[in-house]
Amino acid sequence: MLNLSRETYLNIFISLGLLVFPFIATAMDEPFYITLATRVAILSLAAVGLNLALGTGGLVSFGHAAFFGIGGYAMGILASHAQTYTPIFTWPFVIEGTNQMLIIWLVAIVMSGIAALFIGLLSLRTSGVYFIMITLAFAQMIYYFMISWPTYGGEDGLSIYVRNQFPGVNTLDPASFFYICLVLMFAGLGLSAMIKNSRFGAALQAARQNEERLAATGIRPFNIKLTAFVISGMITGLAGALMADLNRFISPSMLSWHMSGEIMVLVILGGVGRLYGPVVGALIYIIFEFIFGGMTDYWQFYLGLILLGVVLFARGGAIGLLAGKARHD
Amino acid sequence: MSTTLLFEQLLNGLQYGVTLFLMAAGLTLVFGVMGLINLAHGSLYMIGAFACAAVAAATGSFWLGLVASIVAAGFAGVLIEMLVIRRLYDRDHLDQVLATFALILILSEGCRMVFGSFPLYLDTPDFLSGPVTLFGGFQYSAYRLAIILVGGLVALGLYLLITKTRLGIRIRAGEADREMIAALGVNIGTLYTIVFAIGAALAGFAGAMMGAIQSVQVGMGEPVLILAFVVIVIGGIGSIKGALIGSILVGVVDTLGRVTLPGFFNLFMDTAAANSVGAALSSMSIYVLMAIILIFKPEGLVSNNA
Amino acid sequence: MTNQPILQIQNLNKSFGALTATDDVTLDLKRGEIHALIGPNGAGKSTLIKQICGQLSSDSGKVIFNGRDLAGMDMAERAKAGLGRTFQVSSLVMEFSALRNVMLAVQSKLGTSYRFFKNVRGDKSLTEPAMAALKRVNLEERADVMTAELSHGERRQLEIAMALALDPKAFLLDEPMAGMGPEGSKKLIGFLDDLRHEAPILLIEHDMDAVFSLADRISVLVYGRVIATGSVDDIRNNPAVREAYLGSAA
Amino acid sequence: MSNILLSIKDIEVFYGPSQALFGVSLEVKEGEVVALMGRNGMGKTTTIRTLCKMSKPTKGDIHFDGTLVNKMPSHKVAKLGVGLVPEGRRCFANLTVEENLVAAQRDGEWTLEKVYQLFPRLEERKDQLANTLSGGEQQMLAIGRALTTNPKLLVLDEATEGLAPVIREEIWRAVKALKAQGQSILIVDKSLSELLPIADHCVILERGETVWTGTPDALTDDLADRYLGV
Amino acid sequence: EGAKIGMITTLSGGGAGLGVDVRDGFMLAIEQAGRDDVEVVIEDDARKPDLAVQIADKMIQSEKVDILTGIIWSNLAMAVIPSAVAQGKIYVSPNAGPSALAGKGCNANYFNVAWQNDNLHEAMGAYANVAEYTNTFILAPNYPAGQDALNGFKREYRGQLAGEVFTKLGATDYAAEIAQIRDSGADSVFFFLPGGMGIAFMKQYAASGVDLPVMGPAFSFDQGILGAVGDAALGVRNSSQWSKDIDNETNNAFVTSFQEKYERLPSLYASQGFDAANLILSALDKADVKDTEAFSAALKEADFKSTRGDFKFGNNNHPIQDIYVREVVKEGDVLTNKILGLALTDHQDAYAEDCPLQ
Ligand SMILES: Nc1ncnc2c1ncn2[C@@H]1O[C@H](COP(=O)(O)OP(=O)(O)OP(=O)(O)O)[C@@H](O)[C@H]1O
Ligand SMILES: Nc1ncnc2c1ncn2[C@@H]1O[C@H](COP(=O)(O)OP(=O)(O)OP(=O)(O)O)[C@@H](O)[C@H]1O
Ligand SMILES: CC(C)C[C@H](N)C(=O)O
Ligand SMILES: [Mg+2]
Ligand SMILES: [Mg+2]
Repeated sequence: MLNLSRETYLNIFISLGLLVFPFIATAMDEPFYITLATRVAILSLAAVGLNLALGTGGLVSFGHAAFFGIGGYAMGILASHAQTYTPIFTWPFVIEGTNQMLIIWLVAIVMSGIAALFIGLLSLRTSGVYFIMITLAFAQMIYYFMISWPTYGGEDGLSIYVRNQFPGVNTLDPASFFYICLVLMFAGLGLSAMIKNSRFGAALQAARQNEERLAATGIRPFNIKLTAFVISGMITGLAGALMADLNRFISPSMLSWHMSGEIMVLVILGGVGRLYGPVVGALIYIIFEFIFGGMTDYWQFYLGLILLGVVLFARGGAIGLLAGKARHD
Repeated sequence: MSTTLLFEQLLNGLQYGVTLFLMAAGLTLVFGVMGLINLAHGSLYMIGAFACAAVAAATGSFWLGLVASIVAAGFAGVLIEMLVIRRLYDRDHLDQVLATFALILILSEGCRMVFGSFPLYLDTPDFLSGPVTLFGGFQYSAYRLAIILVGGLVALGLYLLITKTRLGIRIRAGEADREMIAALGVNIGTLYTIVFAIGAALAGFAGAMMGAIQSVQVGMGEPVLILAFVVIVIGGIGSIKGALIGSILVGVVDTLGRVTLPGFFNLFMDTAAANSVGAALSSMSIYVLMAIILIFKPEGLVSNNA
Repeated sequence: MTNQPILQIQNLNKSFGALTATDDVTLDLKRGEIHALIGPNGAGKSTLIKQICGQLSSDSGKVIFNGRDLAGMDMAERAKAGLGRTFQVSSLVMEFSALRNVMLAVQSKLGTSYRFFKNVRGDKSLTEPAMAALKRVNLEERADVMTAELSHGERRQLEIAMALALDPKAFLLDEPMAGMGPEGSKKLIGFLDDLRHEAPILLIEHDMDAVFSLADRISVLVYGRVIATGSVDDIRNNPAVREAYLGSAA
Repeated sequence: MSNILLSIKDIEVFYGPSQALFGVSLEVKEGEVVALMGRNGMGKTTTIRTLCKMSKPTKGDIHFDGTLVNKMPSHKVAKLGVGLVPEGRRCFANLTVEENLVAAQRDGEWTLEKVYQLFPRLEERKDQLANTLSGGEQQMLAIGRALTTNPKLLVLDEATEGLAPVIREEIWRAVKALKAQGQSILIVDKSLSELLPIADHCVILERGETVWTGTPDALTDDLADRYLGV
Repeated sequence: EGAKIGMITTLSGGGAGLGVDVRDGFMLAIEQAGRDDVEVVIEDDARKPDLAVQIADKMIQSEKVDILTGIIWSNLAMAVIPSAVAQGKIYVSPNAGPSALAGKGCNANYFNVAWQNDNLHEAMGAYANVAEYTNTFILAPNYPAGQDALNGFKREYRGQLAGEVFTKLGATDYAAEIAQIRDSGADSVFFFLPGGMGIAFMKQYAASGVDLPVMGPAFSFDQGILGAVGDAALGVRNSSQWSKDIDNETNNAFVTSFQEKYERLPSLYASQGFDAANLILSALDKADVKDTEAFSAALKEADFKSTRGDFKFGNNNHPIQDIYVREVVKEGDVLTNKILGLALTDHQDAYAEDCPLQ
């Protein structure tokens, strides 16, 4: 008999639920539910990225919208050039746009990784609240930069009229695109689970709790944290590219502090540092928005009450409520 | 730029800074002392403005409105502290972020339920509503000048309160070790409620003062909140002096950026493009300022208490 | 060759504003010895340790370790170079079990902190050496207890276990006896007595029973200056030291 | 016969799910010095934390100065007259020495001047921030800080830890002087040679339980070996 | 035949007043029509483009609406409309009219019942010439409608510019801009600042002691703004395609019934909402909404009674209409606008010729 914790059962249940969801939605003749589920998967992935930095590494980044947005713009820029058949630049060599998801993802991951490296290098000199704020600062800079850059729509954003392509899959079919996103979400979850239990993960958790000790044992906390921050940014960047593809629209609001806050709320709502915390957070948020948003103008009032209830009475987020305290080794 | 323009812009920056200071002071106290990230601080600003507008409309007196703003925001602060915040002190920052984010939603939407979505009317008192002539015929809004003076007085008062009184010492002691100061016989619960209420009242006061020159509407606190955070981080968390320096720095940089950058870009761009690039970059400027300060002084400008 | 000191501290200085915490300190640590560093509270002993292991930067002076000048190296690099230290106030990873704290030191020693995939739990190359280190400080029974739940004294033991697991070339121990009960102190004395043969120890301690029974040499720091270095007897009988530090403990 | 100042009866305490105290009892009479002893991790600090209401007992009673304090918050117990010098000092890091001393000051004979007399070192450093003090200086500060609350019962948890012998002597001298003035004291310390001569009573804990109570003379080598390992 | 209409509009935040007015005007018309086969679903976009995009998706996929409407802000419009019409939905704009959708980007399924963004500003530019201003300082928020606004003004205005400034959308403090105005040597100020922005600007302007005449589109002086600004707005000139004192049957009935129902005066936004609903209703009488082509043809006929009197669509599905100059006056205790005269007659926007539609 396997000795699985309640949390594991919960995780399995959610995963299966998501896997069969398109069939349910189709049976109910509600294709829009698939779009909602896709949004859950994408936001989850974004939050999985943040959770690695924030939950495991204690790096409370209030600027992850930067990576989310960079991922989004990677898609927007490449696809818009592909859409108009104009190269992105021609000098010193020619770079063309593309509508291939695989290439877009790669670019999104690389670009957000580079941004995370740069932001991390400068930000990780600070800690605590100062870190929160300096990451916010960098995200805001990128936000305002995109606003001021008219080539890609400035403040108004950029519409892409058709979804990008994935070899062998009809991405315009909502269910197919959903499964693409879901697979990536699972990949993100798997990766972050492995990292957490690895030697790197041990060092990262130690860096969160006691940097001085980590340094005194001979591991440089800065490098550990920077690595984690970059991986985290790359995951969130990928999610950004997917989100752009889902909406077929990108704008600087993907880069705004509201977005950073929202990703963070998802993580905390679900349960910081819990593997499925981001997924549960995204599920609750989207379901709530959908159900109550339709019922009352003041739905955010009730959302506020629920969030408050979760914090006050469910320590460790919704997962903490459903599956009990995190197990420490 | 002519010197009178420069001077006027400096005054504007100063006035903006002083307003930010009123917000930032409460935030930095609550944050520094109780270790609490209070995102709902902006909502208290909004509550102050609404209270002032409502009372001023009912009684016709701006001054009563101003008193109401302090009372209402302070009272809301006490209530919030006792019902919610109190349970969050020993939680980590993230729970606080989520809870106070929830409070924003509740307070904003609650306010909208009560007052509706339209901006409220709030006018400055008559004798401050016009311009004053300073020197050499230079005119400036009397009301803004009054804000600068009042803000300066509040800053001084707060500084003395925190550094020179036993209350201030205890507040800071609680900042270092809450459990220990309680074990020495100080009622930390009440102390925190007081601090929170002071912060809330200051925010409400700021909201009322600004409400009279801007507009009173739901969500008005949020942009100010983010800037107030920028301010306290630049200044060094928990430091009243830092908050003051940070506020004025942010106020002046923001104001000057807004007027000089578009002109600068206009030198080599057409007006519309220069305007939009300049405007965006000037919004960026305070974040650049913050990043630079934190890179060189990771604990802010004034890194310990006072 | 063997008697070439492993650690040489040359003219080290550190001031905090107007206060000179360490003032032109020169001393060394030879292989196989315990060199005790004593002195009144606030004399600068911990400051010196921090300077040696890179937690504080020095105003001037040199630290030469194992033939290498440590200038420009940060704390982690110096730890890797073989300086194993304990903190005066325990500094541990509180949400890790005792064992995982020590495993961290083991993985650092193995230089494998950038492995992302293998699960550390049940990874024998980490757990076995870590367990061994815990055993040496008699903490093996508490291996799976979270550090936050350990008592003060147990945390002190864990500090030492972590230093051991690094297998350092020299130990810098800042008041290891502090917080250990009488029994614990006794055991620790016996343990350090043997440990010096694995790697020499620079020992800060206010427990004079421990210092007098363990030290090969003693240096006395007062107001940041080394006022005397010598054998146990030299120091015990040094009137300046008696007055500044020992009192009737001599 | 003097009054009972503190009486702890059969308290049990948990840290989360794990139980730390299983039945600790002790008494301190007015003017008495009581030594609380036991090996590492046996529950001495937890007993003290519970007395100061930093931890809550799930069972048992604590009476201080005639009042049942089980349900009282920390600060009220302190105001009744419990002055704590905690394990690990816990000075207010961001306050100066002098601010630390006045933060919780209450009227009584222990004034700032008297504390400075007891520890001249503190006066020298009175404007320095506490987090930059050396360990020993911090220890003095912690004692001074407890004294300025003018407690009826002074509680010292490892107050001489990490102190230089001369200072330690000073502190023991101070403790003796306090005792001579009739100050009641509950004390945890590992150096028995200094502790036993001034203690009126000893209480020994093992695994969270009171296992022995008696006068220092009654503490035979045998008992000491069994419970304290010396 | 019945229809399902999805309204995405701004009901919270700084721009909420506008959305509320559009919604109320729209619903008033639906109610008056008394049809129970027309269903309207309304959602708040909070002035966030990404939110608007998501709501549009939901309305199209889940609510399966036939017609979309309601968007106030051009930046949101640009995010939603192109993809909605590409999916074969009809979009009827009661407000936002960005230039990008009026020229080359026009679409047979996209109609604007209000105006093309530039229109009112063009009228004000024309008025500035009449008023003989020669050195005007112009000001607008930095977003598509703001750029359209200044372009519109400059298109007609013949004098010089004392300064041209873009502010942040949603900004509430204009001290810096007012200082620039003071220093610029201008003889007049033109500003486009809708909603809360306009309130803040006017109050601060009044307190600053700068006493140059100000003018602007009706957006800067609508009914919602006037009350908050107070007497400082008295006498200010502004341009509008609608005013409550336009004297025709539809309008009089509209103003009375709106006031009765909502206990406040209608603004131009309310009239636009009202007109949008009536336009849709008129087309529903003629064609099946599922037959997109027939339905858009029916819309294009604009066979409804507009509150503005004459109303027709140009080739690009934007109005060709009269634009008035109004003055802020006091009626009893209430500040409101009164028509002074016509600024532009049968005016069509400048982008229409680029539009391939007939
Ligand atoms: N960061 C700092 N800023 C200012 N002064 C400091 C700082 N750190 C230490 N000091 C001062 O330097 C002196 C030496 O401190 P240190 O901690 O090295 O003493 P120590 O010898 O270890 O004492 P103890 O035996 O009590 O631990 C003390 O007077 C202390 O107050
Ligand atoms: N915060 C805590 N959480 C969980 N368990 C704890 C905590 N603090 C102490 N304990 C446990 O409670 C028991 C008693 O600890 P306590 O600190 O009271 O011992 P002590 O007698 O003071 O020991 P020492 O002499 O080492 O200070 C120990 O088993 C310890 O592991
Ligand atoms: C005038 C407004 C209120 C809005 C503007 N027409 C826009 O498109 O954004
Ligand atoms: Mg020390
Ligand atoms: Mg203890």
